[in-house]
Amino acid sequence: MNAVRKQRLILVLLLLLGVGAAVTLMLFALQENINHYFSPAQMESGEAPTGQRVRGGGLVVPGSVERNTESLQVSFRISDGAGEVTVLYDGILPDLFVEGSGIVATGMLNKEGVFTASEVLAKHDENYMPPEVQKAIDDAHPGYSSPGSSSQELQTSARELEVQQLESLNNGG
Amino acid sequence: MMNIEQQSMRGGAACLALIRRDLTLAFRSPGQIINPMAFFLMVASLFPLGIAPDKDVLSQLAPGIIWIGALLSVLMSLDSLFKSDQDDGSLDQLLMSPHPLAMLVLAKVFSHWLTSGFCLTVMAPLLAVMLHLPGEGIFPLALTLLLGTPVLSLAGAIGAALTVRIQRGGVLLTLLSLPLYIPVLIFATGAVNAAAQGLPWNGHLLWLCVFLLSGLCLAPLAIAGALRVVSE
Amino acid sequence: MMNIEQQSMRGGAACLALIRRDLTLAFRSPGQIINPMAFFLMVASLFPLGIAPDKDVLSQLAPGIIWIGALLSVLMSLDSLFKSDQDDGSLDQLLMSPHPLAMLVLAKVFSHWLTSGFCLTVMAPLLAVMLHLPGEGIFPLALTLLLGTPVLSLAGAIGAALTVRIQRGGVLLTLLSLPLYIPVLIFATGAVNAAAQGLPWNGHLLWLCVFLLSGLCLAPLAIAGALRVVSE
Amino acid sequence: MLFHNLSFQLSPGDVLQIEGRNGAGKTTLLRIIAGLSSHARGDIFWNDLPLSSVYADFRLASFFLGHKPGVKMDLSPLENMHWRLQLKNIQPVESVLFAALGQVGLYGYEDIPCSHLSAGQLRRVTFACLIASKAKLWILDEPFTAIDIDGVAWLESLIDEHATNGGMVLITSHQPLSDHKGNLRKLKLEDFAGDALEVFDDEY
Amino acid sequence: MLFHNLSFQLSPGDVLQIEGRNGAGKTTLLRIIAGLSSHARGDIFWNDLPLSSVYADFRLASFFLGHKPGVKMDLSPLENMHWRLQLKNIQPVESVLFAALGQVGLYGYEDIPCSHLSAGQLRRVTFACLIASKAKLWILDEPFTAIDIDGVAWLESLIDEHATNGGMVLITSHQPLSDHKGNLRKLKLEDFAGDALEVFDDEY
Amino acid sequence: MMKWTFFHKLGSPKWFYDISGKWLPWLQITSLLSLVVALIWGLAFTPPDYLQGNSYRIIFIHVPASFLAQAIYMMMATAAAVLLIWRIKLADMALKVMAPIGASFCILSLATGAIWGQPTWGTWWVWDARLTSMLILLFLYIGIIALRGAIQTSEVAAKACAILSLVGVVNIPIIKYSVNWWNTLHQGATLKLTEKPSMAPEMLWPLLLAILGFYLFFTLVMFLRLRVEILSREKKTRWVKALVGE
Ligand code: HEM
Ligand SMILES: Nc1ncnc2c1ncn2[C@@H]1O[C@H](COP(=O)(O)OP(=O)(O)OP(=O)(O)O)[C@@H](O)[C@H]1O
Ligand SMILES: Nc1ncnc2c1ncn2[C@@H]1O[C@H](COP(=O)(O)OP(=O)(O)OP(=O)(O)O)[C@@H](O)[C@H]1O
Ligand SMILES: [Mg+2]
Ligand SMILES: [Mg+2]
Repeated sequence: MNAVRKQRLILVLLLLLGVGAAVTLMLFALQENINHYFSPAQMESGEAPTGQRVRGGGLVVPGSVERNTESLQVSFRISDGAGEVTVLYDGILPDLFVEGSGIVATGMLNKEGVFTASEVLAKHDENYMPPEVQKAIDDAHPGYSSPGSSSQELQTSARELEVQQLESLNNGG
Repeated sequence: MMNIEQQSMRGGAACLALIRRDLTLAFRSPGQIINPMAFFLMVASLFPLGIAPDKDVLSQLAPGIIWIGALLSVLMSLDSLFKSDQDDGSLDQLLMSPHPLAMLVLAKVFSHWLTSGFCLTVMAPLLAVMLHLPGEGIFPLALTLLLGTPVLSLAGAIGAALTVRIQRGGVLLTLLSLPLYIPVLIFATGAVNAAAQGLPWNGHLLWLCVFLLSGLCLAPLAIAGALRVVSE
Repeated sequence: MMNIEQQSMRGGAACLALIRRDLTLAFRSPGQIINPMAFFLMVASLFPLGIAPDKDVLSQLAPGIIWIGALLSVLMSLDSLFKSDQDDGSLDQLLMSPHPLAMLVLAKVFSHWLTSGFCLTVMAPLLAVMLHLPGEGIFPLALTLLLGTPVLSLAGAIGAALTVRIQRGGVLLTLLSLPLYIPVLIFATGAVNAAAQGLPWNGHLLWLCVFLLSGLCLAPLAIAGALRVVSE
Repeated sequence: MLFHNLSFQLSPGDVLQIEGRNGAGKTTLLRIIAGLSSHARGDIFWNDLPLSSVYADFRLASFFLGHKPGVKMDLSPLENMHWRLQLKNIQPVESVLFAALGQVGLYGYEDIPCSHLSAGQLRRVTFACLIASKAKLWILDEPFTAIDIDGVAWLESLIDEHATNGGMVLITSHQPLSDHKGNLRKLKLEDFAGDALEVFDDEY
Repeated sequence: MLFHNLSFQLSPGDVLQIEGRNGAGKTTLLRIIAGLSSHARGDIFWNDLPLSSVYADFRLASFFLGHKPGVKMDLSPLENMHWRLQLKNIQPVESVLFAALGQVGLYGYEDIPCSHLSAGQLRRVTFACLIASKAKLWILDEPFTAIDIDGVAWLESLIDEHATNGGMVLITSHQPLSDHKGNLRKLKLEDFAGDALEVFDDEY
Repeated sequence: MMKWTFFHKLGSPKWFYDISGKWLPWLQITSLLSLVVALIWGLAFTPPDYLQGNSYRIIFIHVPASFLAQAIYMMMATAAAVLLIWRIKLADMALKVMAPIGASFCILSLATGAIWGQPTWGTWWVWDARLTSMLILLFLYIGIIALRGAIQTSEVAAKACAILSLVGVVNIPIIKYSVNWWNTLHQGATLKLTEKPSMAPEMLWPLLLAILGFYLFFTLVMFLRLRVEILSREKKTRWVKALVGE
């Protein structure tokens, strides 16, 4: 083989090797939780670090919202079906914040397991439907999770939880 | 006159010669090595001046400030990476070399990194202490810089190659490089912040490794292509 | 051949021609005007990325970030102020002009300011909103930029003149200029911070005026001297 | 379109001088041939193979000297020769380098930074590289620029010698080349001229 | 020390060619005279006054053409002439500019950016400035660089004419200047040579 | 390179000019029609969302704009590859005219997203992965436009921009999959290729129509710009002179 060709071949092989290694590493990297998002269950079980700025999210437990009459302070509980944690927040809540809706909060967890949020954002999933359809689904299929909803467990379990809670509310009332 | 078939290709020797040349040049006008470091130091000290000099706030901002300082410092030194070669005609000689251009530019980028990113990495712990970064954050900071600054050099070199013929290309270079720099910045500061808070940070680190590897493989090709195209 | 004694000196015309030339150059490669602005925008958006993106913190840091962004942006565009002239030999022609060099460089600095500092001033309010600067701070911010950026151009031009013969002078320029920039930065951010908090800020503003006036008077002499000395 | 229908062939021993007024396209032509510019249509062959497929071989065997010297100002002539030759796949040998530097009249300047050399001396450094490079094809764009009278005569004899040894030279120059060995051919670009204000549209 | 004990005088109508091998110090000498370099001891007089006291007058009446063209690549030849002349205290008049550009053979290139010009055309732009500048003293450092044969002849006649009209020319060139009017003097720098490796130590 | 002559003919500006001239009226009608119908349908006649109420209606602009911003970048990258491999002039012209259009859609997506974010999330902007990568896309667009402006020789500018476009492609999968890879505030995909969309049909249809309308509108704008570009670049050729002379 011509010397020039040989050199080129070696380089191409090296390149393929490098790209392969990069892709492998990326597959590993995708497994990691990099934005320090902890579910209420993780917070409850002590998996989440205390005294650090972390993110957490879940579904607002209906009936848990307590507003302070003098200030903007509010406390509520969030849940992912497997665990619950109390959240304290001082500020204006987003419009979509209603009992039963999903939120994402940034803040700190203290030793007592209370999450003091500095920011509360409303999260919603990828489902869009008219209210009457939603109601019909709920009525027809208790425990229903919308067709093909995402793999994110939070959302699926959240939906289940919401339905359960709706039921329990109904039963109680 | 030797027959080409019989000649062996000394690509490695050419790369070494290029690295040696660039390092000699850097050491001959010592400003080149000291300057990025001094710039780094100054950016880091501008912030406490321009922003409230509160110790707690500062220690929270520290990873960001240091990384932004490093980023800008690398960016500024990148401007002349190929332009100085273009100005004196060495670039034409590089392009006329029988060795693969991608290999040669990789050598050039490496020596650029040695004189900028590497020095910054060595210096960073000092700044970290100056800016009250918590002790746990210092090692991760150095590590992210070690993995991240080569990516900055590689990605920036693409921009430098594209702007080599442009008169006042410095700012355009910034514009072209920043999109590629932002992910590095985010993951690196993410890692340091996580580490400073005692959270796991290997996810960020893995991403930086991915960037580095893919940069090492793909950037030289883009740089070489850009140089060939732009040299008219 | 005209007799020299009879000729009137058209210094003003020469300055105008120089300004016109530099502005034409700037407009011809439109990047030159857009780029500092884009750089400014990017620096301003790097911070939220690198630093905790908390709204309250951000609004406190906003004046500092914007001013540091403007400072770096001016600094980066200064590098080529005289170097581009040196590279193509125009600088020799400038030095060979019968008009006072100080006047000519003032013209050059003015057109530099028009294409950098002035544009930044116009753009700053937008960034201020992006970074959640309280409304009361916006006018003072623009005013300090209007008064401060010419000082940055003037002071930086001294450094640019001193480093004009140095190959990779960009970073050295930074080193030389920053000491002169720091007072401007401190007073300007001080003014904006004070205004944002509803405190009086005319003291800071007066200092900025002092800097500007003394810069206008003294810097051209220093720049002209530096150019004469450095051009061997 | 600067020129069209231009075609020529170089064989070992040939010296081809490309002539033309200022702006005729000499530099452009040389840069296209050297592969430094691609604003042209047409084919270039090297050893009967299309150039684009054997660029590395071509570059290995050729040397390009342009308007700019390609020399680092902060390095000494010796150091400059080092990297230039390594890039050309040649292992620099000290004695060869010194011989080449002596030949171009830079004896005693080996270790002075090139920024302290005069315009002519700077160009002589590249000639030293040229000599030491052992390239087969020399592509020289106005090599006589800034060279003094003795230097011009020496350079002419160098080119002659190279051709006699089976090398090829492609040269542009405004000075008439003296043709001692009868291997000089001339190519007048004006004969192939297109409209100079419209550039690079057609094949050459 | 490049040269010492060197002294000469120029009167209207004189053309002084400074000769010397590469590195003899021609460029250095011209830059010293133009006031662009001050690494020398000795006195220069302009109209019998020490140069340092009448720099403005001297600059008003002289034109320096160095190795670099002093032309902005992004501007057209016409625009370049504009600012160059204004700097020289001359009000540019369109017709004069066009005439000068025509004289140097750049007719039709007035509005093309200079970055699109060839090496020789670029130098011709500075000659257009030279012509339009009406300077008395011309300081030309290797003006023939990159100029084609016709151009060289034209430039020689231009210099001749300038001298005949009472101008003064200080020129360095490796090409022998043809002396039509008998006003050419030559100055061999070798005659005043110091040791070229040690620079600028003594008066010249 | 004989086998590519057919391909080159496809990329000939004159051929494109003729064909696009025929398509223009159709494009005008269909894009206008679908856009108007989709927007009126979406904004006025679809039912409100069970959770978001009426604020979700901005979806009919946000989603098509977001899709297009990315799609145009991919088209630019394709054009760039074509330009670099086959040196087809038309690819460069397309590259040039698409960049500003793509940037506009990108700005539109960012703006509508920010407007939408205020009522739903409670903030205009968060630095989450989807949003940040979208901002990077905008920077890439700006960079490409600026680079073209800065290089004077058009052929060089073309290839330089092509390389830059190719480099930036890494960003596209990041935008696309950021919501799956990282737990972001931005929702996941509603429209899925492999599964049934998680959207009620009476909302889905106007959305699909809006997407179609945006694509048609983009094609229309691109064709118009491309035709102008072709004329200005080919103004020296015989066919353009003949065309203009008419
Ligand atoms: C500035 C903020 C925002 C940006 C930059 C942004 C960006 C994007 C992008 C790039 C896409 C295309 C995703 C893809 O190709 O798969 C997209 C889709 C979408 N966005 Fe946003 N978005 C923003 C805010 C929002 C908000 C506030 C909402 C509503 C809560 C929203 C709802 C959607 C929906 C429903 C889709 C369609 C998802 C799909 O079917 O793939 N976006 N957005
Ligand atoms: N900046 C410098 N520092 C020190 N020495 C220098 C410097 N520039 C030039 N020299 C030395 O001065 C001498 C004269 O240089 P100069 O450029 O004046 O020569 P020249 O006569 O113009 O030569 P040429 O014909 O090659 O242009 C050279 O030997 C060179 O080594
Ligand atoms: N970058 C460019 N873009 C467009 N046109 C150019 C460019 N560079 C050169 N030209 C044009 O190409 C023509 C040939 O230029 P070239 O440099 O090849 O001439 P040359 O024969 O080398 O002239 P010289 O003897 O002056 O060196 C010139 O007329 C010039 O206007
Ligand atoms: Mg030429
Ligand atoms: Mg000289």
